[in-house]
Amino acid sequence: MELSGHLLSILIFFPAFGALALLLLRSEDEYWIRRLTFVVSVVEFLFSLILLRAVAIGAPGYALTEYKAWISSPPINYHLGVDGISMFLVILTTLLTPICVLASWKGVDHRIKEFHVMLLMLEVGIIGVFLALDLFVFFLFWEVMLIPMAFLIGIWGHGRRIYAAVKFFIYTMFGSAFMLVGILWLYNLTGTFDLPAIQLTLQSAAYHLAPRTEMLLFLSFFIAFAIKVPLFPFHTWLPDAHVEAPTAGSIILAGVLLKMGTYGMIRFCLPLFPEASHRAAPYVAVLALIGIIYGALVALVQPNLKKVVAYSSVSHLGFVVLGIFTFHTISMQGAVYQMLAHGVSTGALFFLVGMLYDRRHTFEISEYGGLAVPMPKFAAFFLFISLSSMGLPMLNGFVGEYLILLGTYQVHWGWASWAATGVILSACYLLWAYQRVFFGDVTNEKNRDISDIDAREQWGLVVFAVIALWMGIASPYFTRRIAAPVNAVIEQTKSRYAEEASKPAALPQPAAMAGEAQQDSLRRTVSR
Amino acid sequence: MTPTAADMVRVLPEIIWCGFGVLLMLLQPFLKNRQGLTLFAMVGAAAGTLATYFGQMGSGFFGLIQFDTYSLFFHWLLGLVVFLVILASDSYLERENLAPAEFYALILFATAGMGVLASAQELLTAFIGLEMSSISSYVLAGYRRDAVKSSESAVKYFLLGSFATAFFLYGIALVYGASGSTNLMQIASTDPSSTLLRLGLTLILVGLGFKVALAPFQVWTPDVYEGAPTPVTALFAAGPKAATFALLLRIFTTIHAATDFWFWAFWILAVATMSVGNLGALVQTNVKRMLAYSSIAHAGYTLVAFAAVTTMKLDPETGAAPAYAAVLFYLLGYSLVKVGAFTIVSEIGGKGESYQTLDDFAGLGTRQPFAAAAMSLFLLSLLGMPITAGFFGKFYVFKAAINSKLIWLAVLMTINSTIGAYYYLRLIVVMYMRERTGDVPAEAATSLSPTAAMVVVVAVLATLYLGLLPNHVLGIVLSQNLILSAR
Amino acid sequence: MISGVLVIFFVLAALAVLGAVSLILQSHPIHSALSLILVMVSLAGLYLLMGAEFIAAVQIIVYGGAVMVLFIFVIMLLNAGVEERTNFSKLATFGGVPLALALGGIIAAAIARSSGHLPVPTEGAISSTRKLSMLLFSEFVYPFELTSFLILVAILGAIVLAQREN
Amino acid sequence: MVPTNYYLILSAILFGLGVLAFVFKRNIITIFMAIELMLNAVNLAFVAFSQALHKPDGEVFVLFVIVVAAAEAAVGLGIIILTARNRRSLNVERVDLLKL
Amino acid sequence: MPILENLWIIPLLPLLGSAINGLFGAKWSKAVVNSVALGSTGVSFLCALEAVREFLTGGSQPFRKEFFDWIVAGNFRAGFDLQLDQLTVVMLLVVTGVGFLIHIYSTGYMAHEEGYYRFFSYLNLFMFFMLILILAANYVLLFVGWEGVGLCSYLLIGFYLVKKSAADAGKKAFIVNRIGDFGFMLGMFLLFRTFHSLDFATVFAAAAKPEVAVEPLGQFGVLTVACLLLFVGATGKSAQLPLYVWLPDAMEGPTPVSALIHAATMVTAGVYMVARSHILFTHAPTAMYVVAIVGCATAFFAATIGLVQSDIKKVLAYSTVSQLGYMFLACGVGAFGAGIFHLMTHAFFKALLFLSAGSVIHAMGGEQDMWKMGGLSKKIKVTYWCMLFGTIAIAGFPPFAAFFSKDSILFAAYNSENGGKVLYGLGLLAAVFTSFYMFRLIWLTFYGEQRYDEHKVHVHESPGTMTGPLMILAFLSLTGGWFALPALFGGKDYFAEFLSPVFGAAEAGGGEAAQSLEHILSVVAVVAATAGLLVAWRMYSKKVERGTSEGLHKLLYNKYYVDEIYAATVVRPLMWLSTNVFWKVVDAGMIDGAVNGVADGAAAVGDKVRHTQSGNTRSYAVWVVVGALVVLGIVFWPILQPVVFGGGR
Repeated sequence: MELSGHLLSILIFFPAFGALALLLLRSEDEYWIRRLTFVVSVVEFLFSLILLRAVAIGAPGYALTEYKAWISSPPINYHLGVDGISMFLVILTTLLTPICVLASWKGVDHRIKEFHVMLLMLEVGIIGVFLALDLFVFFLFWEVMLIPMAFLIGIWGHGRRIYAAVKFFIYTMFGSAFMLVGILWLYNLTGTFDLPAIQLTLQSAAYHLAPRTEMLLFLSFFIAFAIKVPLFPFHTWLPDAHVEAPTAGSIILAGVLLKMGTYGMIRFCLPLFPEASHRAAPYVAVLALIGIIYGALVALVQPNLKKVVAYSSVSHLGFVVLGIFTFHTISMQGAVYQMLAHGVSTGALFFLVGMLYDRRHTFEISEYGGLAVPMPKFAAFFLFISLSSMGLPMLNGFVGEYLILLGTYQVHWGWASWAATGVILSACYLLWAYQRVFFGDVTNEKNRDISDIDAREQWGLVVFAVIALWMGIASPYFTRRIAAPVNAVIEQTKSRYAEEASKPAALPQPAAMAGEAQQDSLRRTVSR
Repeated sequence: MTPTAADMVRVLPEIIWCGFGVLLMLLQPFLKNRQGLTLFAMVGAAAGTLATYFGQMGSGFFGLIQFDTYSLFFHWLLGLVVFLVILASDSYLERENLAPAEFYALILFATAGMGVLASAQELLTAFIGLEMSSISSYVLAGYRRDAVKSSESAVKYFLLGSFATAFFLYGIALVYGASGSTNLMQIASTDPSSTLLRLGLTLILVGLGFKVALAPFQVWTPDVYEGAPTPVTALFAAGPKAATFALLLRIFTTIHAATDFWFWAFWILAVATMSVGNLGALVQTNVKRMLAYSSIAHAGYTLVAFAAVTTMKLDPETGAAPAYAAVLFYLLGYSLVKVGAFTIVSEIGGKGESYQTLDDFAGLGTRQPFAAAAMSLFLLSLLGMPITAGFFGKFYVFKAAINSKLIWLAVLMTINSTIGAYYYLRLIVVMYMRERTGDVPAEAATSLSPTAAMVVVVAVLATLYLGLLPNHVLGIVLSQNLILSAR
Repeated sequence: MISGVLVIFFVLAALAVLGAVSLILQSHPIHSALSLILVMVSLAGLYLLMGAEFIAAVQIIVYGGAVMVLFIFVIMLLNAGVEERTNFSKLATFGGVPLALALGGIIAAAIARSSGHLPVPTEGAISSTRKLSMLLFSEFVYPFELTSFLILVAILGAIVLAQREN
Repeated sequence: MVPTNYYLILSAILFGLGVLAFVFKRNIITIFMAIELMLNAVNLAFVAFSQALHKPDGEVFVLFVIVVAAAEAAVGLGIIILTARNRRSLNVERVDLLKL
Repeated sequence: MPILENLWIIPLLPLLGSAINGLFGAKWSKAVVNSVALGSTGVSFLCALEAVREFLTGGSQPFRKEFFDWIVAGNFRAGFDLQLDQLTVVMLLVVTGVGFLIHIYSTGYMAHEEGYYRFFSYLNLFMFFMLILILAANYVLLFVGWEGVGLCSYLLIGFYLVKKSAADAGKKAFIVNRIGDFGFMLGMFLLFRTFHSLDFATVFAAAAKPEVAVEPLGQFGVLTVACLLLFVGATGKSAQLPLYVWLPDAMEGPTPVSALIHAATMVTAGVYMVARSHILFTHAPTAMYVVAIVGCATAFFAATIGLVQSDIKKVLAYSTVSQLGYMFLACGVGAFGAGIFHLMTHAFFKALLFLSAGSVIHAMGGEQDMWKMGGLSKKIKVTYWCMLFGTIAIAGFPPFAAFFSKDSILFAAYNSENGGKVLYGLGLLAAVFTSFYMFRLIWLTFYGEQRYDEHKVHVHESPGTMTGPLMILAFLSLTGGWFALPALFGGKDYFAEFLSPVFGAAEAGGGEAAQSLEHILSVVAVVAATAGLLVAWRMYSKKVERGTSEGLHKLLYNKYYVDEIYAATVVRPLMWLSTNVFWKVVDAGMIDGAVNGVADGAAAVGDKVRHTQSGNTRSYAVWVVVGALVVLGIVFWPILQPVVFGGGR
């Protein structure tokens, strides 16, 4: 079918055409600008749903690949492809964009045209990142995506928006510059930028990277991704960026941008540099654990509602990284799932916080209190989303966290135990923040007659809520599609690590369990 | 022995450029209207460039010049740059009411000089070319006679320039002494162990290094660039730099001895230059001056590719081709972007170049969306953002560096480009995210003049073209035996 | 044994260096200019000593004559007085002299230890004016023609710069 | 017969003195003279080499250099006059509007 | 249609009720809301009955059915699988039955409250999760219910939105439960790592294999660790030491909530879970021992606190904690049946007590302090009698329910080896305390002169919707224990027998010799209860006033200051650390400081660089000279090197 031949290109560039169309409109008639953008993004979303049918379940490798020679020397090709992992991330992106339009319906009141153009261009960049199979093309989208994001923060943000925008930009620039070096180095070794080709070369027994080289390459990629995730201690751009960004910016930022980092780890770091990944895993895991606990603790004491959510992202993404670097199929599927879940819940949280801001123009928790009475619907949604974010069973957050922890435990009980404390803490900071905002008497007179959510906001929230619930109950719908690519990644990561791969049981047992022998006998009997 | 017709054709561009220069001087008394002269000058620039079409490859004038793809490329580059600069000057000359004829004539003479540099294969010819471009540059720098800054920039450029020329010349003398000739091909065949040769080449490097503003010879650049009329600055940043780099690379690749002698010099100068450029630009508040510093930094990046040449030459299957390609591509993208950027600066600057500070650019995004957008694109290109010319330029330089195992140089370049990102971004931020403090002065330009707009459009298109479809240009810069003189 | 030629050389060399030094030390531009002329004349002598008569002549006529006259003319025009020995530039004040000397020293040293292997020059003139002109119009015709444009540029530049506001 | 070395060393010394003069003098005109001094040093070297190598082209170069020098002189003095007009001073250290 | 085959109906109905009320109830009249709420629970109760009938007719084999996959990843599968066996039957009937009664009661009690629909929506939601919890056929689904009921308890405790104390209590409950769940999750992970599945059937089958060794006492094998971790979860949910702190505060919620969630059903989930995993526990004596000790300690500890509380609901709350302790004691000594038995009877009489208390509070217009009551026996007769029934029941007088259940627990404890006697002793002491504080409650509330202002509060009996359930529960708490009646006279304990398919051999053996011993012990128990009664009568029958609190009394009155200790040792340090170290120092100071520091450093260097740009041409010339020297240095390095370094040699 002709369409499916270029479906991915269409997915990437359709918003760009939308942006062009916007440019034709006069910047005065915001009425049409908003509606047009909304329509475009919704259509884009519908396009992306085709992927669900196009990507075969359980088939490893990439579907809908597009391959077109672009630059002769060095051979850079416009190579796209989608698999279970990237598919859902793309859909998440296309889903969040229209909601961003809704979210900024009232909040954005100046330079509306530019705003929506930026939004759509951002979508282009992000989708491109997820679909690119050529390292160069990947890098290209990866960089391009920075600009609209920086603009979104810098122009339509709040208070210290410029500082935040520049910080975000420079931080990421720095990381990605190293990635460029890594990419070129890799090209130098393999003679191509094509991801599958490089994998083949590196996997081939004939080819063997020197450990040091591999580690350096791994780091050059990993740092870029770690900054994006953001992994402790590269996370300090995040709170600023989030707090200053407009609602739409925060939604996209937390919802998808952070995932680009973890996606990169799954797609590049692990398969390309198996040994290095394995050697780095303990350190990465420690950073992730620090991130989980540290992020949660800092979130606990933030006086600024948006910062609470921002730091919670640090904590949640820590889970994802942990899940990835345990190289266990359960935990890695959990990690991918958690990416999506976090995208939905945190996106929704920022959406909600944004509504508060639209009404009161402050994020200070102390400014609020007792909102449950004037705005019950809002309170209900906020609670629901918070619960999904703190991983209540039957909601989206739970599945990911649970799988990550479960898988991690199979490999390394200590990591899992530490990570699990994050589950407690997440309840602490979210519930406490919730209580301070919604319960008790209305302390601030300004909140007395604050208006409850209107239809537009309600529908946006309903979408989030339904998805959260659906993801919480029908998780196999996702995991079935995620499983194959994840296992493929794990295979590639293991391939040279036969000995490690063969005996996960040989990993350190809980110190508490004395009587190793007896316990092994038990396992034997059980597995029989 | 007399020069053949073919030789004359090989230097046809220079002849045409000079010829048009002379014609301009003759026409000046009769042809009073500015646009006419502008058009005439542009025709001259274009004609000279197109004349390269007739020349056939090979060395001419008894080996004094070399007409190869390399010089062809640079002739096109120079022609394009000059063409744009002339177009951009039109409105400027009107604003500052300066005499157009001499201005254009000088520009064309300078172009001819640069053309000579690009194709020279013999040091003395190169020297004459260099002097032609330099002397006209000195005059152009001081062209706004009544402006104090302009004359100061002229005198500084002149004194230091001729100072450096003396070094260059002394170097030539010593090389001549060592090898008995000033022809690169013959110099190449002299015993590299000779100290005289070493010394001579070093002094040549000093002289040329000054012209392309390598740290620590960069000191003159900010002052001269800032003081000179902005279109002239655009020319300086693009033309002489490219031409001198052309000569430098030709010497470097032709004379093996130089390759060995200069490698570490390039390595260290590259680091010094880009660091000085970026760090200096970091704290500038005058956009013109900031761009001057940034052009220093870019010279540093280009030098990285030079360093790469050394080791790549040893690589059997690629040879140094990728490194050459990197240099050429980089210079092309860089020059066009710079011309575009300076054009905008000159337009925003308004009468007497009085609005060039960051504050004057504040809120440009709303006042002049087009100018701001174009400027942003240029800045992003300088910053090395994908889908712009600058990105590929940097990309190929990176690639060359890493190909030749200069990882550290690459890393230092990375860090530098991150620093660079900051000040380029700051200007964008100012244009879009800051509102102008105080009201916009009445005489400040409200929109680009049509001619300038044309220049900017061309530059934008070029930037995107090189950023998206570099294949064609790559085909040229990667062509076999790009530099005929190269061994 | 020191030949007469060598004596002449040393005398002229001494004069040249002397002129150069006095160029530096003189505080009035006119005196500096005169010192420079001294240098040039003594160089012309050296050229003669090497048998390059034509160059010597040009040196005297063009350099000593035209150029230096131009200098002095300008000095008069601007009636430049005694130069004020300001020291705004710390670097130049403290670093200038030693560094410059170091540079000159290094170059001189390098040349001294390198150019030993040069062939010892033979007696008499090695280049007649005829030869030079031959070269100029055959092998070096291109740069020669270029110089004509160079001079044109110079004239044009001078006009542009020095003409009074009309 | 005078060895070429002597000439070369002399030229080197003159060149060095030229550099010294350049960094030492304040009066723009004198500084320009320093440049001329350096060029003369170069010429000396050229002639010395051409004599040593029995090749006349060295002397041709000298001619070129002299021409260039003359041209430079014309333009340079023009610029100097211009500056003098604008600044009412020939002290190079007072010509420092453009800085930092 | 056969309900058993569609077991999902039973939990689904309340969920529907909750959803409907939650979404639309706001606009509806109380009557409609009532009909939805009661309808859904009532029907689900009937369905439960039907399901039980079908199950029992179908023989004693546990029924299990997989409905759909919930989580699938790698070799891990957590399905929406429900199962029904004897243990579940008991729980099912208790939950739906008592739950239904309490729904009815609530319609009366909450009649005048704001957010009526919200309350019932939450209540139904709770029913849903509780049913999931007991019907679940694997640990993960059980965990769903586990967390779900926690959520509902959070919502219902904080039902009075504007009351800060309520919100605090709710948050506390949820977080403390989360701490327990932390253990529970790790337990699950360990089980999965060991058995590669979390289905009850698979896990227990594997564990029951004869070759799986019982891990001797004092050894921490896999199973022991797993059981202990699970038990941590249980302590959180069932308010055992040290995580019991949330339950007393939970009394901030409306009284029906306290009755349903914090007495009858949710808090017993821990007991249920331990009993459910009895096969694992029996393989881990160490864990069992810990359970027993914790249970016993809690029973005693909570009872002591109960002695002096003045808030009527607080008394009942601590008594609940104490009774739960009994249940764990039972499980700990292997008498799972007895534990469940007590769970059931406790559900009856504790629900009764709470509801009666609620009725009292209702009558007193919201007053909860017993010292402000007194002499109510004549004013609210029905409530009085019901309360009295409940008291006698909990005190353990025959033939009331608790007599049998508590009796068998103490009996089992007495028989258990290593330290059984001590456990028994403490348990008995706790029994004495129990009857003491309960009768204290009776006297303070219903006898003596009235200590409230006649004109402020006009005491009135509650409506039928409230008294009706009371009477039913009163009846149940009288008869609830009679399943075991025959056992006293050498007959068999029907309850134990009913559960034997589940617990089977796990049940602690009786035997002829035990028969006589059991009689003795039961007599002792009755004596103990009487003692408590007498002391209470002695102290409170005549005119009394609030005792000045000092010394031991003060310590007890302030609950051993446990909350304060937690606050001082855990909460505040953590907050301080997060604020002043992590956030202010590490984040803002070190990391961001470093980042910005680099930036500033660059700027500073840049400033230096630009100051070399002095604008003075002479300096520039010198720079050129310097450059020339540098380049010369670099280029001549190969030549200079020997001169420089070779100089020495």
